[in-house]
Amino acid sequence: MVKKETDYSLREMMAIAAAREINDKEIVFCGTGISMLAAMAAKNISAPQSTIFFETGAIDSRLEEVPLAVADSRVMHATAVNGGLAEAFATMQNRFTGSRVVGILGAAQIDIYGNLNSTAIGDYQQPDIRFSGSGGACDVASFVNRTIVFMQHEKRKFVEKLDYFTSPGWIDGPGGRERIGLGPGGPEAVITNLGILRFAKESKKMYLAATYPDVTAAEIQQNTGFTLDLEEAEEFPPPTAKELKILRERCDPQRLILD
Amino acid sequence: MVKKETDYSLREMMAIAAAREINDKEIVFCGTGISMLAAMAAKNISAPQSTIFFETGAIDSRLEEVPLAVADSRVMHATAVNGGLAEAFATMQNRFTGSRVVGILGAAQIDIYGNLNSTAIGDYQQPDIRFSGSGGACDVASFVNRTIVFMQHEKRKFVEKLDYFTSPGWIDGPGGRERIGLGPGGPEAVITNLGILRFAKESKKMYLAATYPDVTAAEIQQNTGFTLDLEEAEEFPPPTAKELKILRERCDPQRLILD
Amino acid sequence: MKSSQNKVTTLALAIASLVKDNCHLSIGGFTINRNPMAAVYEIIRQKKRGLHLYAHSNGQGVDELVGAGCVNRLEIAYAGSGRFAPTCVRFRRAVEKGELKVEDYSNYQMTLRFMAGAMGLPFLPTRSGLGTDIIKHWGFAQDLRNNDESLPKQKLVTIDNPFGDWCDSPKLVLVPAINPEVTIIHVQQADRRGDARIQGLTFADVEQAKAARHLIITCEELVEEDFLKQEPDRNQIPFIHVDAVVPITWGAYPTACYKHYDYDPRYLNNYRLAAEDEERYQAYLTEKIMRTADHQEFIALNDDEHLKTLIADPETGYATGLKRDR
Amino acid sequence: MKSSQNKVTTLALAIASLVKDNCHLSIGGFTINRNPMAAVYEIIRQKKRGLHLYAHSNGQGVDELVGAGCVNRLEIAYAGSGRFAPTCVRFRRAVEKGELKVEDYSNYQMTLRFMAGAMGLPFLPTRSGLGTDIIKHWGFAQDLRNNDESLPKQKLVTIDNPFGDWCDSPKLVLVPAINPEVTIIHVQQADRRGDARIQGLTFADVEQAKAARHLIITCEELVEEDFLKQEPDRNQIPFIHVDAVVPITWGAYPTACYKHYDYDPRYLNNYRLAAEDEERYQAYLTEKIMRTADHQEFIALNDDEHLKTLIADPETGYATGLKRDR
Repeated sequence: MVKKETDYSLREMMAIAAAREINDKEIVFCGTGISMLAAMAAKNISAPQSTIFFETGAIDSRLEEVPLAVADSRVMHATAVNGGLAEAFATMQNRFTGSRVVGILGAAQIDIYGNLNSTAIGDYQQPDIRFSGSGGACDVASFVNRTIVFMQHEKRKFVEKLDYFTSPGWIDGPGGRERIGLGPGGPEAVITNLGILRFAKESKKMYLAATYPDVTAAEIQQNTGFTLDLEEAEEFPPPTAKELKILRERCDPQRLILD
Repeated sequence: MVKKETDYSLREMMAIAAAREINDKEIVFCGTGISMLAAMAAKNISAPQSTIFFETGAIDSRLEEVPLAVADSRVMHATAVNGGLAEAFATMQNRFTGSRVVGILGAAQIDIYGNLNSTAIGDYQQPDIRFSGSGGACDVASFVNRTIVFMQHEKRKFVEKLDYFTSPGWIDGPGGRERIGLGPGGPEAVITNLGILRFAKESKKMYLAATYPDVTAAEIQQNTGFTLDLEEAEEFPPPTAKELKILRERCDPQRLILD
Repeated sequence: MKSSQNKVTTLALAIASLVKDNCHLSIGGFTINRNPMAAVYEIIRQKKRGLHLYAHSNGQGVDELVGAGCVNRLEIAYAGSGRFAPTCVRFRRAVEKGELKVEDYSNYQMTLRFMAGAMGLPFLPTRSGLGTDIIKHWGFAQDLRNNDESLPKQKLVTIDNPFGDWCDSPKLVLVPAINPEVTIIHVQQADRRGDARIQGLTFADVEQAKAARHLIITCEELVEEDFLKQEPDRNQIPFIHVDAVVPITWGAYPTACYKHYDYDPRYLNNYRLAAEDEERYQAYLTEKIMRTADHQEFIALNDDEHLKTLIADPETGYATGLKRDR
Repeated sequence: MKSSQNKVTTLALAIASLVKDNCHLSIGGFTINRNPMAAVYEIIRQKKRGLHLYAHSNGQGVDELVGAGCVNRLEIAYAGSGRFAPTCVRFRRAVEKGELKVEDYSNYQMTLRFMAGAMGLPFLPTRSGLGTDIIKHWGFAQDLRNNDESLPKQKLVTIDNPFGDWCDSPKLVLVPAINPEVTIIHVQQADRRGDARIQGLTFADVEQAKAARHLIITCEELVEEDFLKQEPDRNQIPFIHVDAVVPITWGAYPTACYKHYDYDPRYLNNYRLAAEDEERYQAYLTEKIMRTADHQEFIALNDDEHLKTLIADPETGYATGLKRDR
């Protein structure tokens, strides 16, 4: 689609949009890339008491430089505890701490109920495109109360049916998670390069919640492989100067992830 | 029974007898009391490469003073790793390390197959005598390849039927452990204040292997609540001067356990 | 809310606000080491009753709570204080008199039960217990379990290995998770928000801590957050699990605290002697516990000379050469 | 025999004697940190073939073994090298060409599988995977499993909670244990008999190490036993699990080793570029790996100036301010 000149990039917009989703005092599970920037931005802007947490076992990392992987030594610096994967995932499956974790995920495909594919396109045994696989995504999506998903907004990525079901969203709608034996919670927001999508209270179906400046609801529907309710769509307030300054100067001055 | 004057005490004899059972390079699980002395004596006499190991998570403790409990800070000094109970019991249930562990146990009651009771005498709900309970005894007896049992030799302690079955020995004889789902291994020796008992290869029944000096096989049978095969009984070689010197001077100079 | 605010409080307030009558409580430590004794004595002073207590091998702490009449139900693997009491005396009396309902497990089973609670799982498997009365004899009968939401419906469940003979384990015992309402542990160092460092063996304290709905940490030293963050490899418990932090020196006395002080053989021996006689024990409770306002006063019953003998040698972590025969 | 004798050997000998063609191997580390790269390159130099590889999220190590044609079967949760390769390139090509049989799990499932192996259990439970294709799609079909003793008969098994609704978990996924024939991990410090200390995050290395029949430890520093015994709280692996100890500086390069050196962004970016082109990749294999006799020669391909930029800041544990954009 056509992209207008703006004084901020779409990646910056996406990072800020995700940062705004994070509540203070939450434990933020983040993966590699833009989700780390979102967590760092939130901590520096709106959620100073949030705790940054990695599946590798690092909790409350002091991120003086942006890590380029969740196992980057930068996540090990000045943590509360340096543990391992066993402790990290137990913290999310744990009844008392897991309910306070917000997970930020990304995927190759998403369906209308927020279920994710990060494994393969085509036949699983010999796929057309092979991706990294679940990593911790299935675990996080299964355990924690809320997840936020980053997606590139393309028709082939917003699909009727996933090629491979890697991580659970709302499964097949109301009561879906309970039916398969999972606890409450699920995806709350999908942040794309075009706008913000959320899930309807009743139907658990994805709807368009906000469009970025200069992006139309119709444009978003065109790039989505299933029908979206567009009625609720509002224009998303663009990043403020303060948000951009912190994101650029405090979080990723080398623009290792922003570019 | 009548105890003759000797130049060593029966507790010293028992500690030395157990120490002689320990093979070099074995990992020695020991509990509180005389089993610790046995492990310390073995390490200083015949099994220098044995490794002393406690259920509390201490492995290869440097015992400069005899601990008065398996959680005594003395077991934490100069270990290979200070872990916890989870690691300690996993080491014994582990297929590769558990097979190299010898466990030293004690009990209130033992039957002819070496099954142990360390929980209660009389009705479980309101017992005539209540003991400490399994602790790690059931775990060790279930996991490791060989166990050695310390017993006071009295009719009421060597019984036809246990009041409470705390820890598995050979269960009900050949194939007993396999039938209930346990691996190989089981009790090898019972060391009492009168002699040494072992288990027959075929029947897995306890028999008298050795009597201490000045103790007769008949005396031992009198103090046993089931019939023992006495045919194999030999006289047990008494502690050597060297063994006694190390036990007294290196292991328990304060005689905290020997008295 | 277990976030990063200052959680430092007094023991009196922490116990009063979190440890309610009849609540399900678990305490850390093992036999005569790192029991949260200051908290145990404060629970006794506050006359808590009807506690459902979970422990694996806690000797002194369990026996004092039982002796003071605070405990109705106990799930435990081992009740002994090493050489000082091969079987805890008040525990033994209470069970033999039928005043205490006990359910027995093994140490590993109890450890796995806390671990399951910490991992957010309903159970964990083990081979320990197969063929024994630990599986057959339930301390809490089926009807009691059916009428108490806080107890699993079964004590232990034996299953066939769904993976056949994988790992040569045809059968497994499943042990149900424990999620105590409150866990209390004593550690060497903690900061205001609750990050904690245990020195020496951790026993099952970390599992007990993470399994609990509410966690009280008593610590020998209150340190700065930056101090713990300088060596996070040595910390075990992050603040997100913690409700209250109580700095209290000699907080594990008369049990030991590695690198700080040893157990007190004189106290533990005198305790056993008192415990063996009803009158002496009531006198002990009154004079040592009820008449002291707090742990500081309780510790002050000792002359400094005696306490000095218990101070740990910084290298070995215990009181090297301590006279321990009485 | 894994007792306390001196186990120090060379990497060439350790790999030749323990890593056989077609053996079941697991390597430690995570994406671009503390992969046992020296061992990985030695396996490539020794032209090992038909390996059955287990990893959770090993990026670089897995991709190089796959790229060099050492691996036939892979059980894994994640094959990526962070920003340097969101999906490992040679891994992706091999799977898309059908040259590599892969079975997918989640990170926690793989961690629990190693943990089960370390605990001597056939399986552990989790809620992760319920309702997903991770349960439905098996990489290794039933007939393959039936004819291979080294594989569990099922990939994953879902059961109802035998304790009813205890812990609000009506259903559980059981993940089968992994007991690799050989595990290789790289640590910061080890002594001659094999006691080991990992600094920073341990990932799943400790579980992988204890689950294995044979364990090779490569270490940055060979230290005296007494050094590690002075602070046993900081050690994770006792010598009883260890078969071979190989001191090798820069042993994790080009991945990071916390407190010693950072990952090498230039190497990892060049690797991805090479991996994307068949010819360039063969040239990479020949020039960087096959033509260097050992890790020392491989490291010596870098000028000292470049290596200096990667040295970790002692306080932060990484190369503060390292240029990482190419």
